[in-house]
Amino acid sequence: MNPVNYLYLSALLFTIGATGVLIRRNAIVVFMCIELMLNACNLAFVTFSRMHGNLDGQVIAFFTMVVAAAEVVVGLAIIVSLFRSRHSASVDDASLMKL
Amino acid sequence: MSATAVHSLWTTAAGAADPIAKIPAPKIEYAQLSPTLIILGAALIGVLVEAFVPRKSRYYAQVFVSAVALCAAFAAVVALAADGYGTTKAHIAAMGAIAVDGPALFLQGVILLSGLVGLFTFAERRLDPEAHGNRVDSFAAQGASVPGSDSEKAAVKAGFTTTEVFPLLLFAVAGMLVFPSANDLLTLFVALEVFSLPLYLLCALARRKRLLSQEAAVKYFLLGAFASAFTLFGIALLYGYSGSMSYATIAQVVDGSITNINPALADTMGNDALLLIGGAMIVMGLLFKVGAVPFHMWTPDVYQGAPTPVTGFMAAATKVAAFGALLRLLYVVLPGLRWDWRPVMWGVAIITMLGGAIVAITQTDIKRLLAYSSIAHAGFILAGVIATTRDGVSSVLFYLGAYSFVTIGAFAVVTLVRDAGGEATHLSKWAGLGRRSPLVAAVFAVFLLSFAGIPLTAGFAGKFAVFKAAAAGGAAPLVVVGVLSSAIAAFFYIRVIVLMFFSEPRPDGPTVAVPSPLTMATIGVAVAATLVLGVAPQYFLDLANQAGVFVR
Amino acid sequence: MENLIALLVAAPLLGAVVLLCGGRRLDAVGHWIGTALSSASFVIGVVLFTDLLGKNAEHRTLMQHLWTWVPVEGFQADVTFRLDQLSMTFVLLITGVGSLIHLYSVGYMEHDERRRRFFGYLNLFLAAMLILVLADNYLLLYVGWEGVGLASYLLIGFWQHKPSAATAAKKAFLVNRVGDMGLSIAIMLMFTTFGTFAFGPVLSHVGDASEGKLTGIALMLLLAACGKSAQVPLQSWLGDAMEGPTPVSALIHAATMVTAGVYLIVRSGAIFNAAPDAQLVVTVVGAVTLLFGAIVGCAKDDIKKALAGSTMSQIGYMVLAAGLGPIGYVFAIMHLVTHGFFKAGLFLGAGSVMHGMNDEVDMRKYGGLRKYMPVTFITFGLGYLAIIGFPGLSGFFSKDKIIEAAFAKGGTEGWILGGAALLGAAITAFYMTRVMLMTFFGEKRWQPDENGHEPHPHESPRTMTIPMIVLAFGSVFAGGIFGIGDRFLHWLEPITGHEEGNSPVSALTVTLATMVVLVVGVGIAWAQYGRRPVPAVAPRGSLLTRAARRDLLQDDFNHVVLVRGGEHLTRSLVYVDHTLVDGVVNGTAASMGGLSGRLRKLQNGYARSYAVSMFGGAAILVAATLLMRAV
Amino acid sequence: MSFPLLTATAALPALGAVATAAVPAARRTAAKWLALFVSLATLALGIVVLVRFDPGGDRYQLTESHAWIADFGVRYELGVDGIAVALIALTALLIPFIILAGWHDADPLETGNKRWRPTQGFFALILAVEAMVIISFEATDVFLFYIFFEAMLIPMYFLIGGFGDSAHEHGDEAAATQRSYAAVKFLLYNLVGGLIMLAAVIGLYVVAGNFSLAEIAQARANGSLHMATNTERWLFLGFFFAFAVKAPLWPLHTWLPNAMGEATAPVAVLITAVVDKVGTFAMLRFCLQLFPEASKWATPVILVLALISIIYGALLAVGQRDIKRLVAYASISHFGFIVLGIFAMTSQGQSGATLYMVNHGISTAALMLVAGFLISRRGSRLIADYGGVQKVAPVLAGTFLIGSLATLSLPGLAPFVSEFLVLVGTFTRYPAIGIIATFGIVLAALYTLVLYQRTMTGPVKPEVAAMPDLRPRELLVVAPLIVLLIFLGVYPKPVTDIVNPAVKQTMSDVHKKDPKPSVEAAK
Repeated sequence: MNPVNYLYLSALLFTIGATGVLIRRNAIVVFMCIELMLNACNLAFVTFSRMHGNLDGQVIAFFTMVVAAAEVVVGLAIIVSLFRSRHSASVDDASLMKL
Repeated sequence: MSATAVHSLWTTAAGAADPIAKIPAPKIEYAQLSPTLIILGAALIGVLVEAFVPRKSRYYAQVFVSAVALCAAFAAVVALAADGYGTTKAHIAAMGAIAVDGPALFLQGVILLSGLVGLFTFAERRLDPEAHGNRVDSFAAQGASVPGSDSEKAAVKAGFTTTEVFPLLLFAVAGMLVFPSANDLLTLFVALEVFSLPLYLLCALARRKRLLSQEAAVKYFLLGAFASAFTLFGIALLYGYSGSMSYATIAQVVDGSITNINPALADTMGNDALLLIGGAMIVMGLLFKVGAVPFHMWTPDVYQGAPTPVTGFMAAATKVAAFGALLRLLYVVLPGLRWDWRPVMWGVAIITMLGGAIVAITQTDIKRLLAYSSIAHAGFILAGVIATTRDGVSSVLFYLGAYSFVTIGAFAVVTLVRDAGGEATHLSKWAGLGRRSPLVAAVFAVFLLSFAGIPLTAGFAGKFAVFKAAAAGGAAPLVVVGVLSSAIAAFFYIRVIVLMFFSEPRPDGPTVAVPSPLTMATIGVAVAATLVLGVAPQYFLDLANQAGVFVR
Repeated sequence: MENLIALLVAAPLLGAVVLLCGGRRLDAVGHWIGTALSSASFVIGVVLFTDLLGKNAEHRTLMQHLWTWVPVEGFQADVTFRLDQLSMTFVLLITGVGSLIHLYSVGYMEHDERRRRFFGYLNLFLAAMLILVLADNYLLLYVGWEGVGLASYLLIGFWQHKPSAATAAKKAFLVNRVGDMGLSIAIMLMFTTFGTFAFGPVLSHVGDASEGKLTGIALMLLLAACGKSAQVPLQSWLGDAMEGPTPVSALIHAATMVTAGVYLIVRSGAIFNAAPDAQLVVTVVGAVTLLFGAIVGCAKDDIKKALAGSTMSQIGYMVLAAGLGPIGYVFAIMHLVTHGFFKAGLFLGAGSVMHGMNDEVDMRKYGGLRKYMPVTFITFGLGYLAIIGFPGLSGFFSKDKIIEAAFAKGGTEGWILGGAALLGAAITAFYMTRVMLMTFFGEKRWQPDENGHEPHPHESPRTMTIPMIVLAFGSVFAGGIFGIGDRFLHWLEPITGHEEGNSPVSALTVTLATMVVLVVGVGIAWAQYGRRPVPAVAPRGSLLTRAARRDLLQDDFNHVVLVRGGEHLTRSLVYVDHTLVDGVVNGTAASMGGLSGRLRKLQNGYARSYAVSMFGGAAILVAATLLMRAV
Repeated sequence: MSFPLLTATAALPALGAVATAAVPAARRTAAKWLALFVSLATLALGIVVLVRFDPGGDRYQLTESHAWIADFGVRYELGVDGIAVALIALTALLIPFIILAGWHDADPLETGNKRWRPTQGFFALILAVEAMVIISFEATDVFLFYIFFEAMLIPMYFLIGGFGDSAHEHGDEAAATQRSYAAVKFLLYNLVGGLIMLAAVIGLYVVAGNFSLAEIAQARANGSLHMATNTERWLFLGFFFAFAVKAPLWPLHTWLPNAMGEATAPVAVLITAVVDKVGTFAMLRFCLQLFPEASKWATPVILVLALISIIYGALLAVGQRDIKRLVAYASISHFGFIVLGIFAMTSQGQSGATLYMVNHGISTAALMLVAGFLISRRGSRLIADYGGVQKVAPVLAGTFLIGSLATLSLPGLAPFVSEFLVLVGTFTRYPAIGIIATFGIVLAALYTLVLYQRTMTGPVKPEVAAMPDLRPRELLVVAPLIVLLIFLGVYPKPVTDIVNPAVKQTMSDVHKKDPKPSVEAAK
């Protein structure tokens, strides 16, 4: 089958992720949406690597996973500490600073 | 077609007589990468220090390690530059991953210096009143403890301090060092994350106003991750377009010097849509980091919430690194695309200059004010970026150098003005500061005037250089807009000066803390830089000029 | 010899500097210093005069170049003095009458603690006036011109604590400034026309210039003359100028400064000769003014204001004469000099009367003063006879000549002008007789003032009477000395030129006519003020009288049109400047603030909306990039 | 190389400023004396410049040239022509009087606060301004000029905002806000002007490649540097705008009344007599030399603006209730004359304009400083609060009168010569404009005499009854100015001799010849 379809899929996933970031309130969910976007990127990488017939893309996919993992570490730390001090993980509640 | 494609893939694999031979051992020029390596090493040492050195002496150990590392790295940069790596010997190192050339070295130098002075402000322990007989810096006693909880009180009582900030700083610096010198998209992305993640954490670690600090961290983190996702997707698309990660190759594909397009891949390879969208998305990620409108909205909140030393460091170094990367991307990867991205950048630059300046007028918090001013300055620098001439590069380099010092100095002054609730960042509290402590007010006025671009200050030299390049690069309208917006900007800088000198001091006004030599040094360096770069900028302009060429 | 000319000016100038900077320590002797220096100037004048008489007519012009004043590319103004018959005449008049009035003031200002300053101003005036008449180019003349204006400003407003005085002074200066504007424009025109404004080259090249330009210059000069010599329409200041001390009125506003206009016209004769239209305007102005002044003079009860009206009218005669061209120049100057004598005498007389009457100026509160102050009476009387042109006295010679010349202009113009002059003579006789009668004849009409002490008139001290006597001699004999055998004519002719007009009526007829109108005028006055007693309060009077009391409503006109209008204009402009010009600027600033206020609302603190803006931004970025490729 | 005289002339006050600022709080009198001494030394240097300058010599003399910012094509180039020399002398001359007049203007009431040293600041700032003004007169490098043209705003700004008439009453919030409004207005107005000029300066660099006045002017002259008509016009407008704000020309004038009204009299003099001159000077030196064609192109509009300034300024002066604002509007009118003279493009006009700059400096100084003394006695700027001063303080009134007479340019006083030259110079080329401008004379008489009458004459107001006459220090300030006014009034030759050659040069820059008289009567 035509690998280009995978690109469409990844684009779709990316958009879903982005939309999720825009519409969901819960910081954790928002963060998961971002992970989704990263995975969409991974899919694209793999697909392209498959199409170009070189391995770079697949290698990058691994890098991306590592980075994503690192982001999880940092992100969860921050979100959790926020949750503990506010008893809510809603991004909208965290809006003391504005204007 | 897919079948053939698959087959061809297998054949390439099968056709390999000896798979091992296909993987050459990477060749790493350690000497040329030494600055980065030094910092990373020091960061790791810092982690070990956290693990093994007793709490009482960690602070000193960390400060020592970081300071030594930064100095050493800077020395290394200077050595490399002196050795001609900035000009004649400039080339690509580490299997094409890292470029060692003028802009890279120049910006690395700037980043290291601002890292060093930033370190000083990090290490400042005299401003806050002693808690239970322990000197405290501006970072939370224990990041994990809930604000206002007993555990926090206990931590404070026990005299805990978050000495992890120093390794974090070093990691961030390391990432920033790589960022502008990254020569393939993967390195770019990794570097981006390497310096972003520590900053996210640092933002969350303020000692006072922790809620704000955490909020800032969350916003910065989520939006930053969001942006880097875009960047990553952009990278994917560029990869799809060119089938390679390395700047050089992509550039060649862009200007069509590589045309061996496998017909099987016609619909991806050399497909301009991919190129354009991908390029745009990467650029967007970088614009987010430099805080250009409309990707700027994190800036005020984060600048306000983060601990002021972090803000200062971030405001200075992040901009430098990000602009470095942007320059390299636009000048090395996408020069062939100039006619596509220039008009877009025009738009961005204009709204950034005007937006930043206009919104700043009505700000009431000094840190937010500086945040917006930094946005406006991003716009000015963009004007220089757009020039797409060697002059453009060197003017931007110079501007970044000048700007970073002024910024760190300004924020350092902000840390000094305190009242019961910690730093008194609300403007109304600054009224009459000039009468209370003329010296501090005068110093801050110097920084503001430099931001406003008054002659004989670094700001003016930088602005002139950038606008000159832009005008020469055929962007005269940009110059006019820039001039007008700096007129608007002048208004709010002046407002602060008026407040400090011509308003009556408030009885409940803040006091100016007497800092340790560290912060004094920071401010001193900043003032010196501001005036020297303003009055006799020639030497540094020459430096920036020699550094103005990218290696391909 | 010519080196003495500068001394003429230097002496009074020195006096002014010394007296004004000297400070209180000079209070005791200040007035004598002033008088001495002005007399010194007079003596020098006499010396120079005898020297001129010694030379033959064409060598009677002395020049003294002092220094180059304004040397600029193509623009040369020198400080050069020119002493010829014309200026010599003025020098003698100014310094002579001036010195007398200095002497008079010694007595008159005795009780004023600022007497030193007064003499300083007087000397300043002399210096300026001498610069005016000695200048060899129009720019230097302009210096004297405004200098006398300044001196007159200072002296009219000498009693500054009186608001009326201060106002009058300001008014005088402003009205004069309007005239000065004319003079400066005239000079500019000369510069563009001739490339210079020195008398010599300009007047000798008049022939080469277009008549249009010359007319322009002439009219501008006339405007200047009107301002300085209180001619219609710029006469309004002279009446108010009587706020100044009487010696000032005598010297500046009767004898010398106000006649500067006539000097200017006569000096620029060549230009006027070449611009007949301008000349016509000059004559008209003169005629109108001489009637205007005369009418005003009839209605005033304030003795000084009445005399001021008469001054206006007499200068009207001179201007009329000057407008007649070579026919009249000489007589204009001659009348100027004789008028200098008798009018100064009259004013000094009036001053002496006021001196005796506690500074009362209302003639209706005088009456029968001849018994109390005989010397004043006699001198004043002689002046009176002179001015109405009583046969044999000064006025008779000079004024008669002017009337003849007016007729001699010929044509209807001649008849009209001559008629006006005659009518003027009649009115002059009337109002002067009125003054005479109301002041010195009839019963005493003065009452005790509100705080009970009644004025007891007395003769003035010697310092005051001597000048009056001297001037009385002048007013009696000057005319004869000048007129008989045309001495004055021959003296001035080389400068002004002269030609006999062809008068439609013989000189004798004119003289007789003058006598007749004179008698009529005196008669009417006697009928009205001599036979029946003068009411102590002014009757309502006819419409004309009431108008005349208000200077024929000229001031009211000025007030309504210029003052009110000006106030409105400035007020509205202030408003415009504040709201419009400044408003635009402040408005821009304000709008920026507003915009900023609205924009910062976007920064609403919600991370998700930030994300939206980023997403939108990214979308736009992508779209724009694609678009760039598309187009 | 010879002794860098020009640098020294500018550097001396700069160093003096630093030294003065460094004087400890307790020794404020020492600071005053130091400042006065420095300003006098600068005056001495200025006189040396005046003497060393040879009117017959080259166009720019005493030149200095050093590399500075090669990257921007900027050199440190100094040199003076006659016009500059005259104005430098004027500046150096006025500053001592300004300092002397402001002797007590910055004495702080609360002496408790050891850190707060307004006195030192005040005099240091004045010297700083002097230094910057002088060097901007000397600069023959456009960039160098621009730098100081802009930089001098900062000390001026602090002088205006920091030391109003009510500098003493720290409590007076209303006055303080008024003041800072005036200061900010001053700064923003001039900053906007300056920034627009910056754009033009950059443009000039792009076109010409360097900033040396001499080189560019020469290149333009011999055609090696060609500017497209539109480019030249835009650049000209950029420059002129800045100078028109500084000058100030209608309708960009509204900052001046605020600034002069709120600042202390000496500072007001500093603004109008010294700093603003840089604007008109720059029109002569930069606009006409760099963009001759564009200057001629813009002349009609500029002349009309100048004319409006003359009449409008005078009329508003008549309408003022505040002594200092009145003088400010009078100055606007006078600046109108100066601009008129410059752009009439005739020798008389430009010599007159230059002379006017000098004379206006002196006459305004005389009038404004005396007004300041008056105000300091009564503590009010409103004309209505005075009356009959002449009776109680005759000397004050006398000097005030002379100042007024100079302002209405009475013949015999310096301003007359320059004003008449400007008028003649304008008239010869534009008769109509010349005639309208003459109305300014009458209006000038109106506002000055009204001012004098309302304040000095009439019955003595009780509030002024106890008013002391001029003190020796004050007399020492005023007397020399008056002497100078009279001297230059009767013998302006020393100045004109210096100025004329420079004017001739400028005329040749713009390729203009004086119109010839229709009849050649001059000897």
